[in-house]
Amino acid sequence: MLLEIIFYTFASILICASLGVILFKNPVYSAVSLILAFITTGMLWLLLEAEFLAIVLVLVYVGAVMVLFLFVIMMLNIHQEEERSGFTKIAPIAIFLGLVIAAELIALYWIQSDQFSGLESISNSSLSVDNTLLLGTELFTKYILSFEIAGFILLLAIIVSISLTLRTRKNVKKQIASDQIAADPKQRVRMVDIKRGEN
Amino acid sequence: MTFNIIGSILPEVTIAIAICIVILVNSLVRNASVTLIHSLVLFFLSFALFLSFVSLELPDSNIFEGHYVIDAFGTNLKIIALIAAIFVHLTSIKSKQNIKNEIFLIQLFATLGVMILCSAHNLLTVYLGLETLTLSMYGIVASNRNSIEATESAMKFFILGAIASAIFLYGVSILYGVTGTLSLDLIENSKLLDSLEMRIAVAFMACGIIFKFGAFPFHSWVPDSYQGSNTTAAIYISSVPKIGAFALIARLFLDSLNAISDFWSILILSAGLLSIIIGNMIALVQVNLRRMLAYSAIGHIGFVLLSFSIVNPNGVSASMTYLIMYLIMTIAVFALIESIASEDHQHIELGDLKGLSKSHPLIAFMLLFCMFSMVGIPPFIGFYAKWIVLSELVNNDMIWFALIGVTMSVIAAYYYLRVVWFMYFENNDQDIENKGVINTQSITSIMISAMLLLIGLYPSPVIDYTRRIISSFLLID
Amino acid sequence: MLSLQSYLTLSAIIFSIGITGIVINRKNIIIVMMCTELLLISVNFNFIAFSHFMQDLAGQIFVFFILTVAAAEAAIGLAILVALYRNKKSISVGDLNKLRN
Amino acid sequence: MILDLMIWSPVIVGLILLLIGKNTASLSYWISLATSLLVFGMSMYALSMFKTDQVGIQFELIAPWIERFNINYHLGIDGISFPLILLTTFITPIVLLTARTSNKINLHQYLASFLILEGLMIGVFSALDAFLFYVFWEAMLIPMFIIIGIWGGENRVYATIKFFLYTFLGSVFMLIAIIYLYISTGSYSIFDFYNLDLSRMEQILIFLAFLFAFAVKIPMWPVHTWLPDAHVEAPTGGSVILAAILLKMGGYGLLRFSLPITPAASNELSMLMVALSLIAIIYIGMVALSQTDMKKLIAYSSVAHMGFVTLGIFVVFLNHENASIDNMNIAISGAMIQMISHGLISGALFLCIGVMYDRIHSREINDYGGVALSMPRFAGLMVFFALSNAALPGTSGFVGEVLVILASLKVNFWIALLSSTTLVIGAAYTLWMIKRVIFGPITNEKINNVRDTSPVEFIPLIILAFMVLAMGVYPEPLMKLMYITLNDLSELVFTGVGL
Amino acid sequence: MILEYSLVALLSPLIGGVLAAFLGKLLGKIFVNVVTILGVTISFALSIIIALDILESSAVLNQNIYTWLDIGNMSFHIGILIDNLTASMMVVVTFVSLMVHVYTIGYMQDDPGYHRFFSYISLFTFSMLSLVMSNNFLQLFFGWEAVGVMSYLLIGFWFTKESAIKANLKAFIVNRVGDLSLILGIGIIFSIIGSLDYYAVFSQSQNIAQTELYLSDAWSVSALTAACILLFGGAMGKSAQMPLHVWLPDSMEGPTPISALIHAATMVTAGVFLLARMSPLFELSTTALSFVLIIGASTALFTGILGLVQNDIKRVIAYSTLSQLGYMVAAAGVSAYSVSLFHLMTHAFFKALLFLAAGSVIVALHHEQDIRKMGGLRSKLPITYLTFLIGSLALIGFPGFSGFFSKDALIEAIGHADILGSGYAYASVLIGVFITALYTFRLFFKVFHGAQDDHHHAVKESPLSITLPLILLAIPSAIVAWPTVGPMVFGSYFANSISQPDAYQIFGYEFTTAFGFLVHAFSSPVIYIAVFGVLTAYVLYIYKPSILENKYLESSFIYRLLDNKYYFDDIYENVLAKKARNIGHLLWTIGDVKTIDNWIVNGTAYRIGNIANRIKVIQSGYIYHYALMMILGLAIFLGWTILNVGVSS
Repeated sequence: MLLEIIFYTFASILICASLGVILFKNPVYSAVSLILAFITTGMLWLLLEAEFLAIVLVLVYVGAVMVLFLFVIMMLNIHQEEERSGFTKIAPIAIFLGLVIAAELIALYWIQSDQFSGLESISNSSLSVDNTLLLGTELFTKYILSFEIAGFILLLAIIVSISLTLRTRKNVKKQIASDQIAADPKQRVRMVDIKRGEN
Repeated sequence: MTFNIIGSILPEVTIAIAICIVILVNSLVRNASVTLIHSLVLFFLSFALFLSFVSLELPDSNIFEGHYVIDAFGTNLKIIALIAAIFVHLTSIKSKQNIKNEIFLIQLFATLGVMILCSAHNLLTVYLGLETLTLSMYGIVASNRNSIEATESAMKFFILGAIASAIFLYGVSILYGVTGTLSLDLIENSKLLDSLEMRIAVAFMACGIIFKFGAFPFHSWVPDSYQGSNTTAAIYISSVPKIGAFALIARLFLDSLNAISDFWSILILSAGLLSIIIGNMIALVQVNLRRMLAYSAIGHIGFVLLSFSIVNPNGVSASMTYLIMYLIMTIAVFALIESIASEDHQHIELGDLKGLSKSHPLIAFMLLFCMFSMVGIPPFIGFYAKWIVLSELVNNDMIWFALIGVTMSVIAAYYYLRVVWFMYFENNDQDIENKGVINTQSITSIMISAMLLLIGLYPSPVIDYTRRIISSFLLID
Repeated sequence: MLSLQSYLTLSAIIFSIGITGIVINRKNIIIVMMCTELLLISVNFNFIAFSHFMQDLAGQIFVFFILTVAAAEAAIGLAILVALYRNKKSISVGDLNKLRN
Repeated sequence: MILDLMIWSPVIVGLILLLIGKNTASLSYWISLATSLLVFGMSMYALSMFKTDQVGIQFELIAPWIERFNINYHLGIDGISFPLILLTTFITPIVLLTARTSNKINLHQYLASFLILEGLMIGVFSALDAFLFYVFWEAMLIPMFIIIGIWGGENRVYATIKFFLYTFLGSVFMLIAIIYLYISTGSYSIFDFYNLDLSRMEQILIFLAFLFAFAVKIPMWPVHTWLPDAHVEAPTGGSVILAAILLKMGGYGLLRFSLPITPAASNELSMLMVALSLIAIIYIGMVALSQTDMKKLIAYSSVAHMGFVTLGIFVVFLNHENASIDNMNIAISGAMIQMISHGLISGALFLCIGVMYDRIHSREINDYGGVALSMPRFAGLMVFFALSNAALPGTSGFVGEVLVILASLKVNFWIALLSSTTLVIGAAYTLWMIKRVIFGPITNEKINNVRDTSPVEFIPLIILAFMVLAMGVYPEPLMKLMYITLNDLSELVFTGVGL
Repeated sequence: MILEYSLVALLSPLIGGVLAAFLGKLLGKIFVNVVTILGVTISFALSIIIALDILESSAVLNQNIYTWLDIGNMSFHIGILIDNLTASMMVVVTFVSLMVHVYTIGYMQDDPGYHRFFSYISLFTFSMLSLVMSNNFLQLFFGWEAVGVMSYLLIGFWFTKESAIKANLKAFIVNRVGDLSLILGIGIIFSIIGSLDYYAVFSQSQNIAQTELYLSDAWSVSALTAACILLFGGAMGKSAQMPLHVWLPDSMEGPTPISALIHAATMVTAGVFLLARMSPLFELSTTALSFVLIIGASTALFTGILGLVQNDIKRVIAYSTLSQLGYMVAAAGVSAYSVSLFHLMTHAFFKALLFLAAGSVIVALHHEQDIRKMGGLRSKLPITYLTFLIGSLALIGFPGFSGFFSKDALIEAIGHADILGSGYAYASVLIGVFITALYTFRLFFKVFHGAQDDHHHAVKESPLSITLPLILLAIPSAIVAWPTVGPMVFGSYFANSISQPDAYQIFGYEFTTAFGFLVHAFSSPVIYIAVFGVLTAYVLYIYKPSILENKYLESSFIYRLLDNKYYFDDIYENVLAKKARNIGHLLWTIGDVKTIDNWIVNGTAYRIGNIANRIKVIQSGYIYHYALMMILGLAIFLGWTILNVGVSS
């Protein structure tokens, strides 16, 4: 019963927060809503005994990704509300479609399925090892290839982000390490014959 | 054991190493020249290609706990992808340009992603391969970062791509829920294959895959990103990723979900058919050359999907034949456009082609080949591509689809011919002088265009090749 | 007792909200990007729920990778956004229509 | 082997000229002329080797091409295709010879296009594999498209796109039909198609698919409207080739594909075909009467004359009581002869118009008058060709038409009556043009100053005139070339129809 | 030997003509004269030899020369048939042609198209010979059309004259209408017999007679009648029978020599020749014969009347020609082919004479053709006057002249006929005799007698090359009938070529000698009517011309009707020809341009473009639209999946 109460409470908050994300006019509010949604999600995941992921979600998402979002919002200074023309024209269709998709999925889960209703919630506590350890073990044995690929994806993200945003500003004095290393005395010092009487 | 595993994935490893080396070179070598980066990339791509050929000899094997599979199908697709990538790189060689070196690096990532997709045999690996590809494609499209068009198109592509991958993942999650496994082998054996849940999952995944192909109604990113990005980027995203998408659909749908092929084939079929219609229709009214080619690509992909939806080995091999021939054509066309586009004038409108036959006679002539090939006029390969697809359609009692296909080809002919018309029938008011500068890039583009005719005169090898690959693929599993 | 369906339904609702949000948004791109995060949350929800109810760890592993990729994706997305903003001085959805037929 | 040479030597020379001919217009001219003459020589050699008393294919050549689909590189000629090949090899040197009468940009490309076109046209006529046939058939569009588009008149873009799309639309349906036939037989060989046992519905659909392709090429009413535009805009050489050879492919296709593959459908739909042919003859003849542009007039007259070809091919089926192999022979011989003859005459007329256009730069009839005064030699030839066009006995124009009329009289009096109105209508529009252009007082002072034909213009015309006359006075050699094959075809079709 | 002779006779004008055409300009007038006249002379001489030979032996030569076309069981040949009919036609043709050749030397002296003209008339002679010498229908058609073309070229000889090229086009088109009919007639015969050889066809004529030609399922006619009427249609075109006569008067736009050669003596009689040649067929169909008779008689009368109001010297003669052709055709209609041919022969001589004499007048008056500006030329042009008089007398059938014999026999034959329409025909031809005399002498009086016109001072007699042919033609015009009337009309001269009822039965009269015939003729009204006609002319044009200067007369309906030639020309030109062009224009603009091109072809393109323009808005550039499209796709996929599976399970 307690679980149900927790679930429904957090579920409601999650839904409200999600709605907040899409409905707030100020992007900062939206971002904060999203943070709320992430935290709530983390709570719900704890219910499902995915402790590690719940923590990762909060740490990585809230702590890193959402901060990035907020940082960008602040940096670009885009908190004001923009035009909303045409909202009414397309919104009903979009909302209708959203409802249709939700209805389709819910119908799938509740009406048709034997598969989804047949499963019972079983506590993980019967297992002797904790979630994080299990995940770690799996990750570095069975899923090593995926792990490597994920590494490459992160590398890719770094490269793309840098190549898109790194700017070498003109008229700004800064150190260029490679130039310094490559410096050669012969190019630096120019021997000049000063003729007498010219100066 | 370990060595065997590494040995099997040597091509991928080569690309990975190449990525690292290029990163190092690019950041450590002072003012690393484009030529150097190019040579490195080319060397590694060729080496990977060589290794792929070598690994054709390897016996089929499942490695990494079945997450990765080495078989003839995957290796052959890798070979095709690598060849395409090499050609794309070759056509990007330009003496003077402001393209940043990073684009070649990111292209390497994308190629790696495609290669992973070719061999991935687990939904997680598939997902990661797909994301490697997708994320690099965002980077490629955005690589011309100082251009409004490029960043805008990248932004759109990014948003749509994110939606698509979320939709795909949603499908994967349901699939996982239904079958309890992520392994493609095990999915095949699931007892619930024929359930509604499964179909819903497949429908979700189909959306993701169709998005990768760039077919209607998940095509919206194609025109914008073809037009917005620079030509080098457009060549890449119009060619190599399609192979990844093909690998994906083949492994996931054709192989693992073959049991419900009568279901997903209809989704693919409708997407294909609508792509042919919508793509060609909208292409009719385009003035920007790359945008027009984008819509034409949608139309071509429609044929690929239409033929794929036949599901049987003949149909799929026709689909693959079409894909290969499409790749050749599209690389050729973009390469030619690239070689006439000046740096400050990347966005070529049809009107800019006026008098091309006089200023660049050879390029114009080859572009003429390409256009007729795209129309589907023999003896160019475009014709064989269409013909083989039509043959399979007729053979499988889908004659109405064949008729729609040919009718749309006729409509398509109009806008392809418009290119020829502008090049040959209109005169440029300004300068009519022969600017036929022959550089490496032109030579490459001309070489590729000449392939249109040469393969067209004797298309048997390609036809037999795809047929062999597909039948081996479908028989093994 | 909470059934699997409850979780799935919640996830479906979040998915729909995310997807609707993308379409009805007329503000700026960044909110659209947040909506895609919502979509991913719903997917993750599914995986974790299945994983829990089927006692299979693969789902959680998958979520782990989704989180990784999502972070990378967000980084790239924001980078593109910044680049776009530099060029266009706007990230309004409505301004993003230079490329069209 | 000789067919191979005839197809590929002009194509290869053409491609080479394209690449290297840029600054050597004169040399390219002579090279291309020599090549086409060489091909003509080869066709003459083939003629000397051709056995007129032998049923079936000669000079056959077969090699695998796309083995998976059982497609062969299969060439050969018989009495139907050989005359048309001769026509092709005969007309092309003439066209090339006159290529330099007017200034053209990039002459080497012009010449190369014609050479390539020649090879492909010979390919169409000699291909015995349906796939190969289709490849040649479609590939031919490219040089023609280029010829009209680059060297055409003011409105060339519209004309050339229209030409291309029309013919392309027509032929894609043929492709579907060919594929269908392949799937039914497992082979692309035309002769395998002949033996196919198709149901009534299949036959009709296949017939219609083929018909669409051929009808556009012939062109039959109502899919003829590309022709006037294409002719008007095309350069002289293009018009000549178009009228002389390209249009014949439709008729050839009907004889090669439609009749033997779908005899029952040909029989069943003969009413439609005859009706369309009669419309072409009368309606288009009337339309030609009201033209003020010479090329348009001749173009419409082409449509009307080609109406006799289709009439000849299909008329016999209309009346089963009187149908006989003999009558069929007469009818399709008429159709064949009409094709050859129309090739010569309309080609010559377009050359004539070209000669005038080069001087006055107008195709409008109203801009002319009294050409006979300043160009008597030319006027004589032009009047001769005009009279041949009006089916004057003793010229080739008469032979085909009279045979078709004779054959149709056996079928139905009214059809014969309607078709023979061409004697009046044809004479009316052709001679009306002659009256306004060649005769009469000089109204346009430009005409006062023009010179008569130069040898380069005169020689082709006189050769054509000789051929027209020779065929009219003594058509028997030509007939002998075709007879066995046509008879064979008639028998095949009659068996197929069940007569 | 005859074969070789006839071949040479046939080909020598051709060679002459071709040489003159190609080398004439180069080698000069003398060369042209020599080759063409030599060609025709050879031809004439051989014709005489052949005629004499055949007169002696009566052996018919029927020989194929080569196979024109051979389609399986059916062959078309080119061949020669020499019988009495052919032989006499050859003589007439080559003789008149020779005369015209000679005449032309003087007549066309200063014309820039001198060699062209000679080449044309030589080629014409060849064409005409090949027509008459043919042994099959196809070759007949060759010659038939070839003479038509030469006539076309010759009428338009002065091609800068608008009226000339209008006339030649008209002539060709009208002739083509006839040819259309002819080819259909030939086709019917071919479709039944399967051969086009005369003898093959004639031997199976019964076969044709028994065949029915189905014009529809319910309506059939005798194939023979249909074929004969269609064949006669051809003759109507060439021989200018009503209503296809309109081209002949206009053809006078051509030079006078060809009016004499083609439009009086030879080509226009081809129709009569055709009727005679086809007599074995016509004899089997009285319907066809009646048709021929009525058309012929009408032409004889009504075109003659038109001659009364013409003021152009050549046109008067042209209408007279029309009328005389009507006589010949009418005679054929009553099966009196031999009489018809006889009249053909005499008419060829005297009409050629009249034309050439008229030409002589025209030359003398420096190409003045209006008879109102002539008068009193009798003294200035004595030879012309005399020969013209002979011609005129022959034309009206003055006793003793050749025209008398032929015309009298002809009228007699018609009078004795009893087929449908013979009464009408008899009346027509009798009135025709009066009309003929009236217009002939109207012309004669107006030109040679009456008040002298001041316009022409330096009028002098034409040169020898002109007068010589006049004289040479005047002789046969006067006397040729005397020796020939017996064998040709009453004898068995044409027995080997014409199938007609016994000559005696036509007339109900026993022929003894020409003189006897002359005497006998005085018992018929013909002579008196003719003389009455001459007198009337004298009264109206010499004695009291004031009768005609009547305002009322000029405004009367009849006068207008005649002046407008019964409105045939108006109907043809303003109604038929114009309508045809209008319809063509309409078909073009509405059918081709509007419907097919603009509506179907361009319309389709336009509509596709329209649709494309409408579809393209889905790519609006706004990301929410793109996203919406994706979601819509997803929703549809899902919905379809659920519905499909849900329903099926």
